[in-house]
Amino acid sequence: MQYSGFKVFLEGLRGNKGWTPAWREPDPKSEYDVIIIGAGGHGLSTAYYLTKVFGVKNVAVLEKGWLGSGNIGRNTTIIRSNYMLPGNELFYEFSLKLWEGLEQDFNYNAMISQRSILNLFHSDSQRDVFVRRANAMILAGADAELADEEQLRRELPFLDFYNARFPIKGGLYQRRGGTVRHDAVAWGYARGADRNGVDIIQNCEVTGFHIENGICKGVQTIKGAIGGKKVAVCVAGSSGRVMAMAGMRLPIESHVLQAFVSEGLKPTLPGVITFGAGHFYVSQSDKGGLVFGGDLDGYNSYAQRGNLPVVEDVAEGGMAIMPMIGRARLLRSWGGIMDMSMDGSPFIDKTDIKGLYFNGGWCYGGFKATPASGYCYAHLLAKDEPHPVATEMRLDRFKRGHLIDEKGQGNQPNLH
Amino acid sequence: MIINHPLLGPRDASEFVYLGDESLINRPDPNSEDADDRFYEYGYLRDNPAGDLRELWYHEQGDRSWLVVTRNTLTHEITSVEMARDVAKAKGRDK
Amino acid sequence: MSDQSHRIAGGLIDRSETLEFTFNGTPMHGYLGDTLASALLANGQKLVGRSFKYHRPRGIFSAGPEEPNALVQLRSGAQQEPNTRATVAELFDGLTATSQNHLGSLEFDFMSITDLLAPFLSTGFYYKTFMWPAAFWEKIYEPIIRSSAGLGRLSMEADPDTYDKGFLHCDLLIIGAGPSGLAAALAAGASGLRVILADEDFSVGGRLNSESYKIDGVSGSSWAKQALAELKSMDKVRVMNRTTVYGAYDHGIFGALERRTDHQKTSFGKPRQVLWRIYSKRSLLTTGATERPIAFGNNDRPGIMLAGAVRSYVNRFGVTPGKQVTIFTNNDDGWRTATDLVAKGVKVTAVIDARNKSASTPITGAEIILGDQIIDTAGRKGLRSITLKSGKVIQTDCLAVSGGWNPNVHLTCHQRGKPEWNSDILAFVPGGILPTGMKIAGAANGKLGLSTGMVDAVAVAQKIVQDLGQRPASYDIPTSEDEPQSGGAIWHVKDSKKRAWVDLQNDVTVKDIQLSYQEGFRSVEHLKRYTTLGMATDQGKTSNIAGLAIMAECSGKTIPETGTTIFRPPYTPIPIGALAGRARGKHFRPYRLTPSHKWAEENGATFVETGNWLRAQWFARPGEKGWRDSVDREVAMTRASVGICDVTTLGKIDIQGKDVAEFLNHVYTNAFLKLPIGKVRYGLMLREDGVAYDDGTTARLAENHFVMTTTTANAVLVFRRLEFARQCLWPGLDIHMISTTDAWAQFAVAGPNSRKLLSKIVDAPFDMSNEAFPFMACSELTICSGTPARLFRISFSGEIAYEIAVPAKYGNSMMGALMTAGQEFDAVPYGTEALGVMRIEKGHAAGNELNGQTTALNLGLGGFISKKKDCIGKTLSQRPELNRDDAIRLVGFKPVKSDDLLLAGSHFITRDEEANMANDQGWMSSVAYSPTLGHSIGLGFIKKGHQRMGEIIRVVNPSRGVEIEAEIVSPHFYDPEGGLQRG
Amino acid sequence: MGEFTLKAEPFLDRYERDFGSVSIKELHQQAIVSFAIPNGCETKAEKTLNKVFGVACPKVGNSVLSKDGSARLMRLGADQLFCLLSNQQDTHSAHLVMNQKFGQDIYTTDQSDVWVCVEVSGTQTRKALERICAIDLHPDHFTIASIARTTMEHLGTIILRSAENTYVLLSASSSANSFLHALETSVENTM
Repeated sequence: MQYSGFKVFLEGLRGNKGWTPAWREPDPKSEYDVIIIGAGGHGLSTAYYLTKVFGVKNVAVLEKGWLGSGNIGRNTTIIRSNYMLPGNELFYEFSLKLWEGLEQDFNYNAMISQRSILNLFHSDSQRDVFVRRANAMILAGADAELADEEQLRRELPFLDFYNARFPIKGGLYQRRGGTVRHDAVAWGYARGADRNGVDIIQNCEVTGFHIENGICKGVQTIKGAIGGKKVAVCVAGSSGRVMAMAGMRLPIESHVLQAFVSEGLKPTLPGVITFGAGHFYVSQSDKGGLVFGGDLDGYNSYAQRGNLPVVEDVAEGGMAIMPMIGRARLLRSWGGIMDMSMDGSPFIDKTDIKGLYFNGGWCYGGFKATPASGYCYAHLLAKDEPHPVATEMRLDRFKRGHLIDEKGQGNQPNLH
Repeated sequence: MIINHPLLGPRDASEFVYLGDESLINRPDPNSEDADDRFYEYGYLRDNPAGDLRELWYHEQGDRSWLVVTRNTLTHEITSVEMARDVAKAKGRDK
Repeated sequence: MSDQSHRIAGGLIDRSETLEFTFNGTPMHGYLGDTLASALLANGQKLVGRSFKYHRPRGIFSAGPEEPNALVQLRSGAQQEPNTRATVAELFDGLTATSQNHLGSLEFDFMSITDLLAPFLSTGFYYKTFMWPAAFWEKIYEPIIRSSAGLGRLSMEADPDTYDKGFLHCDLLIIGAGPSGLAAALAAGASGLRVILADEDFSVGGRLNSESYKIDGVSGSSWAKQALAELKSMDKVRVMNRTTVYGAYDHGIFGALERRTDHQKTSFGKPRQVLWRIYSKRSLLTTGATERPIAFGNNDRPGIMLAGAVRSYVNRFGVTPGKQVTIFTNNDDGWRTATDLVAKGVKVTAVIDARNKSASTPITGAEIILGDQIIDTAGRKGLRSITLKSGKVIQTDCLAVSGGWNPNVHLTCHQRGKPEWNSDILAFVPGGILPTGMKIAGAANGKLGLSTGMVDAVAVAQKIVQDLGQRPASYDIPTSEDEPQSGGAIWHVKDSKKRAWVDLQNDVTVKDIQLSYQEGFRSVEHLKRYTTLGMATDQGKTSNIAGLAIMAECSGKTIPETGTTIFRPPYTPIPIGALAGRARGKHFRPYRLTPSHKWAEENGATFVETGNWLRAQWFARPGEKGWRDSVDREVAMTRASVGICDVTTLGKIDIQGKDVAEFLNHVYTNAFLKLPIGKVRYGLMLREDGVAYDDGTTARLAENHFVMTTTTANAVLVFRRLEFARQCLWPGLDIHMISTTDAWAQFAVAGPNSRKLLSKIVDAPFDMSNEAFPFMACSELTICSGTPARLFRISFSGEIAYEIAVPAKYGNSMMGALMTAGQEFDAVPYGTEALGVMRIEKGHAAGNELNGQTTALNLGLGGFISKKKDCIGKTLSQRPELNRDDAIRLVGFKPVKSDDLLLAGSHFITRDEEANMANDQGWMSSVAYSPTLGHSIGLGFIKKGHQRMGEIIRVVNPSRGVEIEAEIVSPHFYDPEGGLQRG
Repeated sequence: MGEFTLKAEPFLDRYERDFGSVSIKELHQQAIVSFAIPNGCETKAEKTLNKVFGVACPKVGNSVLSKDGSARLMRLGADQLFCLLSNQQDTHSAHLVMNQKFGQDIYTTDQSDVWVCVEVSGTQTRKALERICAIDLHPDHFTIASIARTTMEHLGTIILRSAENTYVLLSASSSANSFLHALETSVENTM
């Protein structure tokens, strides 16, 4: 079924009786060409591009819970490509370009809103780093704009320019950055993949891999064994747990990142704003809630919830730059599990086990990568070679000493 | 969270700084033949268990001791807290 | 007052205190003890707001925190507080409230057009349209959606109120001071526990204040008053009203918000709210239960309320929400509303029980209708009539609806505990993983009767006393009775053809849930996300279960099979200002001041934030036009004669022990084993991953006594890492460290005349000569007639230079003394800018170079990694890709055209190559205008830089739209041989 | 010689203020010396301390006054103690005196100027400190002479209960003003 304004109108006249399920609820077949583990954003977009772009036909996505239940369903919805290092920037810019045509491509309004992202800076040396970044972005074909304090005073008069502990000296804009209705991304990809014939099998937890002589031939699930010529793990947040079933240790730790939303408010913020001297970033959803977050709780966790010190730290950061939110109320807080990698950058790679592929380590930046991650993973699965923008996202890079460390924090995952 | 410090009693976790897996105590012998591989594994690969994890916390806003805390990563329940120095000695690192 | 059309006799309000307030500008009156909601109802104000999506007229629905409809903007100006639930806002004299979410007036909201378009705005419609043309989303569709969505408005001004935080500790935290909570507190308090009893309401008692219960022969509210008095007499019990326990965190820690001045017109300069972190050994949840409605056609009209809320208004506030009240129930509890109304002399038009069951008490004057259901209602801005399935139409202005009661399990879910279905009470009760130490009692635990609840609470409290190793004191449980509770499983009226609301605030109807099922959004989480059910400011306190039940109906499964939804913190919304507390404005983080701060202030310094430090950036002199003038002068005068800079911010670590030298050999890349006493050595530290981390100097003051300096930024981090190395990696070594950063005021005294200057202040017989105290010497000494000091001959500027340290208390005086002593040499104070210029002229790496991404090789410090020994980071620094031929190297840059200014953050492109990422050769990390050389200079990293000396490259800065050419030169612009500093 | 002399300036300019039921006062003549016990020398060090101060070495989290009452020994960690000496004209020579007494039995470091030292006293003190101190200061729990090193308003702080309603607080001297502000605010907010 093709969605359109006309269709909405027609269905309205007919009492909305004609809408059909957005996806099927198939039983698993005994064998697939590609089995994708994890119906999160990345898994679903992988399935979508695998079938749409790379012509692979017989594909299943296995999901432990409900589709979209991973971090695609619990993030702060920001898209951007304001990276600095070659191994990242081309990839994220590719992703941003895919976002730009996505809704028309998969016929679903994911409310992709390029309302800009602004990183504030508060010192000369921080400005220098942002200039370096802005230039890297432009060299990679992305957009970047440096704003000085005066411009920001005009554009964002509610920021604290008067009494700030760390004065706002300017900011780096990426006007093409913005936000997306995150659940709709999962649903759009799921619906698109389903229409391309992909079996999305929910409530089908994988309990083991079928590995013979170093070759992966399928998976065991709670719904029985399923054969697969290629098995593609795509379970960021649970990567450690799943890959342990294949006997692999990863350069990844699982950490909890909390996110927050306020009560609904009339339009308050134009775009995404991040604080440079503390941990706070914020945007406003179309429903009116301020969606915000900050730093990781800092300790390894699979608990999908955090603790008070970070809640308070985030609120302090918010009040430090925009004290007009003092009377807005926090409505809900929740936690997601992040695959924190050893240099803050992800992996899209084959493994030492033939037929077993790995996609993970997205830290807290996985959402914006959803289209490119799926596209590049599909490329790797279909052609057995990395997509040109994802050549650096290899598992062996630490052994070789090729680090993609945007923050310069080294091999301590909770600092990225 | 509250960490029950072996010497100081229960303290709020916000007084502490987190590092990671206790295995970081096991710095490899730089003179071993496979030192490159061992340092790579030491520096980069983690068990990352969903369950009990022995992990390092530093009591920065306290007595400056490093602790080995056994904590469940699914429930956050803490079942034991030891002085990391004692753990390191028990591993023979003072030799 | 006579103008309160719906005020009736009785209640717990104080009629001697009249409070004036306005709603949408209309003056009204209420009494002390009213909420805004009860006062609005007393004044006959039925219409109070508009719904989120369809802008439907809405009235007050509940009498508590579960309120979905009556959200108002409280106060005005910068204090405007959007989305305030009128049902919990305490009335005060001078309160102003306005309704929200309408275009035009509350009565005539232009946006209510959306209600007419409802057939086309079914659940999820926005995912299916607004896609063409693509560019219209940001420009047209989204702005319209955004301005019609949202609820209240922020003032956009800084919140003028202050907030505070605090810490409390207790053996037992009891959450909810209703009958169960009070009884539990009395029992635990009598046993000597440290108890905190917290309740969100301003008067304790919970439902006791709203019901006509009797306890120990007196009214429930009187008993609550007595209990409160008794608790207040116990010195280990703390009763906190107006305090919402909003979150259950790990290990017995709870977040609680105490509203201190929200019930006053002004805060009188005190914190408006206090955010408490409560550390409890045990907690007891006695949060009672929340009533749920039944969905039927047009069930959202002003005047349709929860039955228990109607009792609250009548019994507690002396207000009747209607003059002709009808009751619609599926359970026994609903009948009590009728009884209470009749007792207060309010006309009950009819009681409709969806079951074929009548209560035992006769309801005077009311028509009793059994086995019938409401299918529609009329009255756009206030209920006028209801229509039953039987076709009967009843004129009524208030409909009290009871669909049964849900235990308040909110806090039990905060650690992702999943409530369990209890088919006896047809509701979810706490289950799964509960927060550490938490027990639940009374109605919150599904023990819905008054007496049963209190007995349960006391038993649980006494068990907790025992668990904590104390002996429970005897406590006589007060006498009360259980009210009848049985009910039927009726969630919505199936025969309604009209839209029936499940989530009132977000406008989610029964049909929306059915459509969600039809479209495949069948898991509870899909339902929530697709329809927005339960996502409003009430977190679905009155709607989640009905939503679940309707989904279960669609799928033919049971409710527990369909799933549960869990609540997330906070229990009720918490102001962001309160979560931030005092940490805002200038007090966001503490300031660290250097010892000579006062002197610098008095001498025209401009200060700069450096981490938490505030440092002098430059010292402007009269006539200087801009900062460059000052900085150029400071550099020139230092290089010409002598300059003084407060460098206290560098980290200082006092290290003592028998094995310090060996330890330093482990943590520094270069050798320290044989550092002689009285000498300083530069040292480089790596992270274990082989990347450069920090640099500084370490001085050996005695055989077993060393002093290390670190960079300002890494002082704390280096200390932490050293402690790790000491305790975890080499626990056998005898090393003891303590930070002395704040102990010593340290000054760089640099320039050709630095020795002469210092010679004037050191006490005899200290010998300052180059022979006695050469480059890289250090010593303890006294200066200025006996003040202890430390002197290091180290140079960051390239000049003959010293760093001299005195105890911090002397720092301010020391700066003055140095300047006085330096007068004859025209000594100049210099700030961080001049410091930076001189270090760039000298080619020293600093924070912009030691950025955590660069190796010793990149920095040109490869030679500092000793080949003879191991150190932290050495093995991994040898990985092949960190040592590629084309690795970046730190070099100097100077503009080809000497007037050109280099800019930090520029990238390097080889001449004749296109400027793109593939051709990116590196970046400029630090730049300065060198007054010494008379042109701009820069340090930067470029591939194979060390082999490209003399090459002209493109320095591109597309973000600024500029590009210049520069020559690659040695990073050591000034005195490259280093002879000066040794002189 | 003698042309220049330096003046010690207390970090809070000898601040002293009475708020009614709470008063705050800078103790500006406090010498502070840290002691570190060499590895494996605990017994020897404790003996030395006993000899010099005439009292047994306190347990971690506790303090003790020397026999003559002139010094307070605070045990901050397994191998670390602070010694507080009140009313010192010259706060910087105390550690040299100690050093001579201890030799290599105990390592000493002058900490006098690392810390600003503030006494908060009065009946409402605990109520004020409740706003910034996460440590349970209930009198049954934090008995007289108890110490704790913790954090208050983002600042590392050592708290000592020196008498029934009197607490001595040590925090970094460079941030003394911010620390005082935190204390004053706590008192004002609870008045």
